Amino acid sequence: MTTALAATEIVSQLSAQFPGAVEEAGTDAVLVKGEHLPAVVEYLKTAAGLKFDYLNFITAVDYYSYFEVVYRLTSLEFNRYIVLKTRCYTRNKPSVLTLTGIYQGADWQEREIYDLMGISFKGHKNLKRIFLWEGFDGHPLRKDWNR
Amino acid sequence: MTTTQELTLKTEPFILNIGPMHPSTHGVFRMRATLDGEVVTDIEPVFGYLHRGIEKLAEERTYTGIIPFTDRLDYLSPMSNNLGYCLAVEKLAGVKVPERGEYIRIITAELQRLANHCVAIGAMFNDAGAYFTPFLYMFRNREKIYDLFDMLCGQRVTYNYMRIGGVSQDLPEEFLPAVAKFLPQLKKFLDEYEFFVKQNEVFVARSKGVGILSKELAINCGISGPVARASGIKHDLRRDDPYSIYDRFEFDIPTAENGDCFDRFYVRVQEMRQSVRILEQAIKQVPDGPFRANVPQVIHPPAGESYAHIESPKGELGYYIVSDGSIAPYRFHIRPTSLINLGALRNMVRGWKVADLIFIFGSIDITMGEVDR
Amino acid sequence: MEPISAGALDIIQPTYWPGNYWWHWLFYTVVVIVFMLVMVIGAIYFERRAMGKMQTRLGPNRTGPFGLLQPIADAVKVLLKENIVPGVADKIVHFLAPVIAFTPVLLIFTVIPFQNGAMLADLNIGILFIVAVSSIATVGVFMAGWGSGNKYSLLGAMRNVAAVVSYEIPMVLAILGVVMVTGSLSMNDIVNAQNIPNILVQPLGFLLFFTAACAEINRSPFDLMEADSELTAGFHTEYSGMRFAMFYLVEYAEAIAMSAVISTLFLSGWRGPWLPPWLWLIIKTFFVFFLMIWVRTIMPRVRIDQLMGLAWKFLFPLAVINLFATAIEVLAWPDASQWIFVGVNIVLAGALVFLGSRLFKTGLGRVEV
Amino acid sequence: MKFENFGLGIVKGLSVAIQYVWRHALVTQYPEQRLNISRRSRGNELVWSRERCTGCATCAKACPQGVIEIVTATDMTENKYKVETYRVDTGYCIQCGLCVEACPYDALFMGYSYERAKYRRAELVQTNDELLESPQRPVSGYFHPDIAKKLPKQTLLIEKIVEKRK
Repeated sequence: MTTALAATEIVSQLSAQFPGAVEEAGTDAVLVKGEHLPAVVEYLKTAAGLKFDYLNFITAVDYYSYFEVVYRLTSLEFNRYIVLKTRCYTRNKPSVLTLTGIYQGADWQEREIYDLMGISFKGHKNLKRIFLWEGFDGHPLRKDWNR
Repeated sequence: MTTTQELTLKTEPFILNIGPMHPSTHGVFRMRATLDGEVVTDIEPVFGYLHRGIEKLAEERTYTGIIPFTDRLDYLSPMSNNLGYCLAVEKLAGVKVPERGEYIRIITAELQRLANHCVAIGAMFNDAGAYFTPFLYMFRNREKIYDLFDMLCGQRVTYNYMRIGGVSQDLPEEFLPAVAKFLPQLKKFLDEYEFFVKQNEVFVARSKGVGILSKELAINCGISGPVARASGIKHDLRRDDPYSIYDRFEFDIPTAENGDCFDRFYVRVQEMRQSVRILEQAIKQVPDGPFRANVPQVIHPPAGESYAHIESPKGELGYYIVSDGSIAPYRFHIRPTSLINLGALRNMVRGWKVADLIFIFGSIDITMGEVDR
Repeated sequence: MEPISAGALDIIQPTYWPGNYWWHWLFYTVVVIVFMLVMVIGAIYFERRAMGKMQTRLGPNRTGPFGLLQPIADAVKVLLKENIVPGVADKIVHFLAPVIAFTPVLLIFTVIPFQNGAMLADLNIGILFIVAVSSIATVGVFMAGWGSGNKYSLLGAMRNVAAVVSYEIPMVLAILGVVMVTGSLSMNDIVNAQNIPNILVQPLGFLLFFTAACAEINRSPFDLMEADSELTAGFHTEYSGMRFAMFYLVEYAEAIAMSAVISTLFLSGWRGPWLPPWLWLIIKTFFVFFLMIWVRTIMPRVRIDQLMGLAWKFLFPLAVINLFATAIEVLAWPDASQWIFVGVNIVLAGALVFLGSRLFKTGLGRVEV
Repeated sequence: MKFENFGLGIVKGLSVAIQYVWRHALVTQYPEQRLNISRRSRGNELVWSRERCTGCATCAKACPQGVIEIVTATDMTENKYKVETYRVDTGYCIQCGLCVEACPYDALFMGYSYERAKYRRAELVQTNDELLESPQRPVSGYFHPDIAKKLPKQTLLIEKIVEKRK
């Protein structure tokens, strides 16, 4: 059974490593500040005993007041997972740092989020629309989008 | 440019547009391939020709009303899609599925794996250029499975069979005997099929060592399913994160070492054998009792979020659902196996010929319905 | 070769014809064209039915009795379709390509004997003529690929030229073995000299020739120029209507022509007991054609570098060795019974194929980019 | 490319392929030879029962595509709803069967018929009487096990189908 890495367990470790990076620790998810995200993920991927080397998926949720980008990482070696979240509070050109340098699999998923949710990923080399055509008006998965 | 290359004739790369209308792009996939003569130097996939916005549509449907849409994601394995979605909603709403329902789910999901691998292997041979024979032999058996599904739920492709808390209808009384009769036929066929193609010189020459996907790259790209297992990643959610009742069955997880096209073919064949093994155990154990928990058609799961993933025939298929307590999901995200499995395509095909590009692409086994959603 | 006895056979000998050669020429031209068209229709039907059976289908069975009229219905449909020429095509080249591809196939049939001496022209260099003429079709294919202005077509055409240039060599070397054994280049004499079918005397030659012929006429597993899964339809991607029909005709006519050549060279042509000679030729042709269908049914397509590798690294050395072995046999023991050579050559062929398989290896095919 | 098996693999392939010539082809000659379809077949059209329908519109709510349109009026004399219009746009229907499942009064059925294609899109919109059961529009056993029992048994492809052309 892939067990969740309890947030309390990792939060202390992360706070020690990156002071001020963890915004909030829920029961099953860790809310990380946007600017610390790549560093935290890099640490989770490489640190001994953690080895979260497998990125399950990235997605984003529109909560009107903020966007939440959800990352789920799995450690194949220890068979555990962790859910990371980061928020951006602006609706006008929200942006998150990219993870493409750490996980190649993040590439198209970030493009998909950019396309459908309108969150741009800073540092992504080829950030353009993936499903819809260039020039499509708006980002359909936003709650305030209407055709 | 090295000196040896300067001495040879000057060549000019040209761009070949493969797809969206092409016999072997498995739907409407499009690649802009940069070729140097026959050699593929770069490809750029272009998606979106089958984008139907299922994630957005789902936000306006009831939880039960989304099930028919999940059929249309990976249209070669709708049962698995149904299963994954129902698991996610059940996790969210805290529904317990009755025993009989669980067994029916496992039986249909494993039959679906067989049917999907039939297409995957057959289509892979077609992409290699075999003129439909290995494809049709496989289809002959897939047709039998579809026939069984037809008996179960009244349609051959878009089943819409599973429901939140079980399955929509009980098994017909002739279903289990029919499955029991089918399994020996399939086992015999698999032996024959391996005899038929496994040693074929041209196939071996085309597939061994071609399109190698290293273990590190596979993990880094998030690749799952038979493609990952062919690269030596012994990761199967049925064993590592047992959902439903998979922990009750005995089965092996076939893996291979090289991660080339041949291994991907071979892992799939072995997986079919393991599915047969699971089915043989499952059809003997099906208990009597209710097949569906008492769940209303319109449900109000509590606010929150859930992620459920299953080992679909193509890999890890996940559903991420955010609920706000209403009758429709607030956010519905599908972890698309096919899209993520394509992530390493560029690394796999660079330097190979055009023919290999098609073959390697075919060996990944994608469905455009799931890539574009 | 025995002199031709007077009698029923006389009617087919040109010298007995009124107006000497002219009537004979006209008659056989009509015969060859009609024969080829009928054979192609038969071949299409036969291939579709045979492949259907092997693929657990039925094949065409609706049009006419047993679906026999299916090729005709297809032909009518294709001829009635609109002829579309792409805007970027080189119009003249695009127009001429099917014609140029079509003509040489007809020419092959001029030297194939349907009976003792029953042919349009008994050239004393018959087999050389076939080799020369059959490669002209490549020009047509290349014109089609270039003239279409389509990248798929161009790739297909390039592959075809590369394949034909390479496979001519093992093909000719395999023919030379036959020529040495029979002592003549004339097709008629080759048939007359085959008291034992050459497939027994030259087993390796047969294998080499069959493989090379398959490659030369785009039959699977060497159908890289059409490669339906890669290049959509290869060189005739941009052809429709009647011109497509011509390419389709060429494809099957070439297959039939090569089958006829193989049955003439290796299966003792029209010779056979009980049945009339022309029927024997047709039966043997269809037998060879069936072999091609059978192989096509099970084989994936080889890659272009493997195709070239197979020609130069496998077929070519084997063909040379076969040629030398045959030469030694013919020169050293000219009067020995051929049955001795049958045994020797079969053993030799087995050993060479075994050795060749051991030693033959092409590269992996990957280029660093 | 390497002939690892000295051409043995090719010979094996050839031997299997030729065996299939004598085997039973798994195809049916459709218009002449018709197999029994599934008892639970979700056919092309919905079948509606006017007597049983109470106009509750549960089916319309269950439909993910929103193709069912229902207009009811109140019948004051009998103190119940009267269905004035029951309209299904079959062109948008995805045959998911959720409406049949949702109907609390068993008033909806999936059709057992096939070959119900129409030439115009407008003909696909069916209203009231066009939706009733008739010899051309038999009902299927989808979600109605009692009906399913009466229907002919499905012909399965795992059995050898010996039935030839009719």
